[in-house]
Amino acid sequence: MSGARVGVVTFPGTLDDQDAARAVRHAGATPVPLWHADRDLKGVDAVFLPGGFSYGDYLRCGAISRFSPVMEELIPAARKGLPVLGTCNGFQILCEAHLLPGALTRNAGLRYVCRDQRLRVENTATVWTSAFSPGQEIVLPIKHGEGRYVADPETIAELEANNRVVFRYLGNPNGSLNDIAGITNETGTIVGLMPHPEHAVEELTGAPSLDGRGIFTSILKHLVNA
Amino acid sequence: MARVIVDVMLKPEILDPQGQAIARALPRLGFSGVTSVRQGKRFELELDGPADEAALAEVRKIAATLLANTVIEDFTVRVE
Amino acid sequence: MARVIVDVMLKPEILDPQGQAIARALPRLGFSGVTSVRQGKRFELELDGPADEAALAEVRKIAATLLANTVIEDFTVRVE
Amino acid sequence: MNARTGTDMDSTHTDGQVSTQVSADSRAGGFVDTVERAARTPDEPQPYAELGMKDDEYARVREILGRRPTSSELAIYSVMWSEHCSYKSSKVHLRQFAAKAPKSDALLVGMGENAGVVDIGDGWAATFKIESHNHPSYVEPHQGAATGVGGIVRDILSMGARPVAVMDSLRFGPIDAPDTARVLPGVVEGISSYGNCLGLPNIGGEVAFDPCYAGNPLVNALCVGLLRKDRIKLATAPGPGNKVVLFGARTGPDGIGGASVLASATFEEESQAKRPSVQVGDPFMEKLLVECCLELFEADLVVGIQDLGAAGISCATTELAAKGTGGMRIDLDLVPLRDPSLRPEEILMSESQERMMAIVKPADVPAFLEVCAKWDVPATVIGEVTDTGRLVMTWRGETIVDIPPGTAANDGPVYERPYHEPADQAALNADSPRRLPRPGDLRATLLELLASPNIASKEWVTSQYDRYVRGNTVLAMPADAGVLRVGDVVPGVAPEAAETRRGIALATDGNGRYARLDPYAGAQLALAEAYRNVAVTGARPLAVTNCLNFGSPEDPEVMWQFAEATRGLADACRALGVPVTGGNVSFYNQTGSVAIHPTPIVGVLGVLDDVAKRITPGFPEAGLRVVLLGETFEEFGGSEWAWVAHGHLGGLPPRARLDEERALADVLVTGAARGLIAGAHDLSHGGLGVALAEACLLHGVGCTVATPGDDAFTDLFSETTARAVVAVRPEHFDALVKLCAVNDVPYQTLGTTGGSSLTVEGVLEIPLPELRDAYERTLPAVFGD
Ligand SMILES: Nc1ncnc2c1ncn2[C@@H]1O[C@H](COP(=O)(O)OP(=O)(O)O)[C@@H](O)[C@H]1O
Ligand SMILES: [Mg+2]
Repeated sequence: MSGARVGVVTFPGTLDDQDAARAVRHAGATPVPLWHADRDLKGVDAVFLPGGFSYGDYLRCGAISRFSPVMEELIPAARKGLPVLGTCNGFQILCEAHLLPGALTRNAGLRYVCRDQRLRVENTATVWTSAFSPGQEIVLPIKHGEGRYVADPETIAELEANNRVVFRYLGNPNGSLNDIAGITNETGTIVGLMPHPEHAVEELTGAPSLDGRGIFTSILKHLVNA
Repeated sequence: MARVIVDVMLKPEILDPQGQAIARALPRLGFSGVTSVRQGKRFELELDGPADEAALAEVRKIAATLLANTVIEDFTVRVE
Repeated sequence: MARVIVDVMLKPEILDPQGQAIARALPRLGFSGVTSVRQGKRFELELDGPADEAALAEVRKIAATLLANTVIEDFTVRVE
Repeated sequence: MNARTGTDMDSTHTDGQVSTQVSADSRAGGFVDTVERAARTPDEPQPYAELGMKDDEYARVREILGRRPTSSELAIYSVMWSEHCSYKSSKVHLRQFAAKAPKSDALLVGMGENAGVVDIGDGWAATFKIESHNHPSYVEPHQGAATGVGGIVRDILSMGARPVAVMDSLRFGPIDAPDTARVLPGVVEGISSYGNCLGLPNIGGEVAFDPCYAGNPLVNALCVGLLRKDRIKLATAPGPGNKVVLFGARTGPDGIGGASVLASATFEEESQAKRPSVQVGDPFMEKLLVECCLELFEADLVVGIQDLGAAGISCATTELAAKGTGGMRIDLDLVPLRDPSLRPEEILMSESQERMMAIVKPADVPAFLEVCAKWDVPATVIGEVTDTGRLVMTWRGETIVDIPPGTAANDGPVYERPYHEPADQAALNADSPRRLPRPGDLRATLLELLASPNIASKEWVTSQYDRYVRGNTVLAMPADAGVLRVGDVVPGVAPEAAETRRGIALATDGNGRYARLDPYAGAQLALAEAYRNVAVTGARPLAVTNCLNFGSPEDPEVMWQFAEATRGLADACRALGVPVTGGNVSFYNQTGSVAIHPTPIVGVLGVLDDVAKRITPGFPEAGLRVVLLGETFEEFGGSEWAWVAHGHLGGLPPRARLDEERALADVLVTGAARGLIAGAHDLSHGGLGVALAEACLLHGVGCTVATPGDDAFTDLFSETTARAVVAVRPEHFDALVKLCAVNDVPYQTLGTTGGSSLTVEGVLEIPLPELRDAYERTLPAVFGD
C-alpha cells in the first residue's frame, strides 16, 4: 500500500462512500473518511465526493450539501490544486459549488436510469484519467435521475475548445448537451462525472467491466509521482 | 408573520423536458389551445416578522444562494 | 396569446419533507427569521387564444387531471 | 378494500424529560376522556362499531378493564385487535408454519418477531421479510409503494441488522388497462425513489398482470439485512426505570381515518376535518434513521427496539411493554407533533412514517441523544418502563390510558372463520386445457409467449432501480435470484474484516392462476419456484418468508383458499426442509364481492459458502453442452400458453414435485460448489422454450438443440416443475451426469451453445435480434421508451 491518502466525504444521505473507500483500498491507497460537519480535510492528498442522495436530493441535487462545513475547507483547497473527483451526486455538488461549470438537470426521459453505459475517454491529461488511453471506450454503470448536463453555449464552447470534456456517452442516456458525461477544470485536477467508476473495480460485483480501476490507478500514479 | 413567495423557473434557453412532456400529453388528453408549458418551482416561506424591505432583501439572498441555481434558473420574490 | 399560471402545492396536512429539509438548512447557512418552507410546483402555460373564462375552465381541467395530483395536492389558476 | 391502512410511523424531537405536568391549554375545546371519567360514565355510548369492533370484542374490553374504555383505550384496542395487527382470522392457520416446521439449526429467531433471523455461517446472520402495501398503492401509487419499502426496511432495522437489499413483487391489472397506466409507473417510481434514496440495491422481484388485480394491485416489498448473530435486537422493554425514547420524524395526522371516526363521534370537534388519507414518506429521514440506529446498536445503547408501523405508538408501546417487564408509563404531551391540534387518540393511532421506539438505560440516555443529534434525528424521552403490569398514559396531566398491555398486544380475538370450497371450483378444475387446440406454428407461439406481458423483459421496471449501490451485488436482474456478497459496514465489524467469501441468494415467486386452480398446490408451487430460483444460482435454500394476498376472510370461499394455501405452504416447507421465518397477511383484496386470485408470494433465502462459485445465469459462452435437468410431463393448466393463446384458465396446475425439487437443488448446489456448471436457468412460466430464449438473450449467445421427446409442443411449453436447463463445459459433462445419477435426477442432453440464433432442430429457428425484439418491446410500447 502506498502512502497516498484519499479522503472520502460522507454527507447525510451519501450512499456510495463505502464503495468509494473500497475502490481506493483496492487500488492500494488509504481511504480517509471525511465527515460533512467537520471543517477538516485531515491532510489528505486527494478527495473523492461519492454518489448518493445527499440531503435527500431535496431542492436540487447537491444544493444543500455544497454549504456544509467540509465544503468550506474543500472549495479553497480545490481551487489551489487539491485533486478532487466527484461522481454522480459528487459531480452535482461540484457544479453547485461552482468548482465546475454548468449544471445537472432532470434526465430528458424523466426517469431514473440504472444501466451499464458505454463511454469514450476524451481527455487523459487530467490527474484522474492518465491511466486511460485517448479515445478508449469503456463501460461504467450509471444510476441517476438528474444527470443531464447543461450549460450556456459559451461554456460548452469553452469546454470543447480546451479539451475539458473528459468522458462522453456513446448512446446518450439522459439528454446531456454534446453527450457530456464528465468534465474537468482548467488545470485537470478537478473531475466530475455522472458514471460510477467505484462500481466497476471487482470481478465479482458491480458492472461487467473493471474499467473503473483506471480512475484510481491514475490518481495513485499522480500522487506517488508528485 | 408574513408569507413570501419565491418562484423559480429555468432560464428560457434551458431545455425543460418536464414542461415539454406535459405539452405533448395535452392534445392526447383532448386539450387543445396550449402552445407551450414550462415547469418551475414555487416556495412559500413563512417569516417570523413582517415582510419589510430588510426581510425581502434577506429572502432574495436566500433565493440567489440556495433556492435557485442561477447558472440555469431565474427567480422572483413577492409578498403574498 | 396569453399566459396562465398554475400553482400546485401539497395540501397543508400532507408532510412536505423537501420543504422541511430546506427550512432546516437555512439557519446553518446563516439565515434566520424563516419559520417554515413549503415547496410546490409552478407551471406557465402559453395559450394560443385569450385567457377568457372558457380557456381558464380548460386550464383548471388540465390542472386537475394532469398538473396536480389532487389526492395530495391543491392548485390555483391565475392569469399573469 | 384492504384491511390494512398500511404504512407507519412518524416522529419526534428534543430531549424532553418524563413529566406529568402540562399546560391546560385546551384548544381542542373539548374535554379529555380520562380513566376517572370513564369509570364515572359507564353508559356513555362509544363508536366501537365504526372503528371496526364487534359487539363481543367491545364487551371483552369492558370485561378486561372492569369499566368502559376511555376513547384513547378504545383507539388502542381497536387498532391492536384489527385484522391487520391481530391476525385474528389467519392465526389459527398460520400456526401450522411453526407446528409443521422442519428441524433447522439455522433458525435463530422464528416467527413472531419483527422478522426472522437465520444463521448463515461464520458468525453471520441474515434477517428478511416480505410485506404488503396493496391498498395504499392503489390510492396513491407513488407514496403507497414508497412507504411500503420504508416500512419493511424499518422491520429489518429493528432486528439490529443493517438493511442490505430490497426486492419487490408486483401485480397489476391488464397491461393495457387505463388504470394500469396510472398505477404501474407510480408504483415503480415510488419504489425507485424510496429504495434508491436509502441506498439499498434492488436485487429482484416480479411483475405480473392479470385482470383480477385491476382494482387491487399487489405491492409486496421484501428487505434483507445482515448482522452478527450475537447482536440480535428484540422488541422488548425490560428493566423498570429504563427510558422510552421515540425518535425519527414527528407525529402527524397520517393514516388516522379511524381516529377521526372516534373524534367526530365522541367530540363536537372542529379540527378533524382535514386528515390525509395518504402518507408521504421521507426516505432521507429514513436513511438518517438507519445510520443512526446502526451507530446506537454499535455503541450498545439500546435495550429493546421496535419500529412504528401500522398502529404507531399504540402498537409499539403495548408490544414492547408486553414483552418486557410488563409495565410502562408514557406522557403523550412529550410526543413531538407536526400538527399541534392532534388529539391523544390520534397521536396513538397515527401512522406517520420514519419513527422508531427504543428502550434505553437512564445512564445511556445522554449518549443516545448525542448519536441522534449527530445524524440530525430528533429524539425524545416520552416515558419509562415500570413493573406495575400496566401501560399508563397521561395527557395534559390526566390519566387517559391504564391497561394491561398484553391484553391489547397478545390477547386479541381469534376466529375460526367458516370456510368451504368455492361453488365453481369443481367446474373450474374439470375444464381441462386438453380440449384447447394446439398450435401449428411453434415459432410464432414462442415469439407470442416471449412478448406476453407476464414473460416479457421487465427491464423497463428494473432499470429504474439502483442495483449496484453498496458494492456487494453479485447477481441482480435478470438473474433468477439476487445474490449478495456477505459483508458490509455492520455493527461490531471493522470495514476491512467485514468482507467475506460468503453469499446469500434471494428470490420471490407466486402464481395467482395456479393458486386459483388449486390453492394448496399453488402455495407449494410458489415456494418450489422461489426455492428453485435460489438453487439455480448454486445457493443452498435455507429459509422462507411469505406474503399471503387474499380477498375477504369473511367470505367462506376465500377462507377456504386461505386455509388450503397455508396448509400447502406448511407441508411444502416441511418437505423441502426450509422453515417459515415470518411474513404478512393481506386480506380484503377485492372489488365488491369479487376477490383477487389467491396470491401467496413466497420469498426464499439461500446461502453460498463461496460466492465466487455462484452459477452464471444463462449461456455465458459458445461451445457448452445444453442439458435439461428433470422430467417433462404434459401440464398446461394455468399455463402462460393457455392464457395467451386461448384466454383459458382451468384444469389443474402443474403438480408440485417436492422430492424432485430437492434432488434438483442438490445437483445444482453440489455442481456449483465443484465448478461443474457454467450457466443455468430454471424452467417456469412458458416452459423450456422461454427458458432457452432467455438463456440465449442474457449474453447474446445462441444455441442449437433438439427437443427431448416426441411432442415438440409439450416439450417446449409445458410448465412441469422441478426442471432447469444448464450449460456445461464438455470436460465437466461426465461428472455432472454422475451427480445426476447419484441424486436420481433425470437429465437429457439437448445440444450445444453458440451461433446467433435459437435453433430447435426441425421445429424453429429464430435469430437473436428477432427474439430480443419480441422479448423487450412489450413494456416500453405501453409505458414509453
Ligand atoms: N418488480 C421487480 N423488481 C425487481 N426485479 C424484478 C422485478 N420484476 C422482475 N424482476 C427481475 O427480472 C428478472 C425476470 O423476472 P421473472 O421473469 O419473473 O423471473 P423468474 O421467471 O426467474 O422468476 C428477475 O431477475 C427478476 O428478479
Ligand atoms: Mg427463474
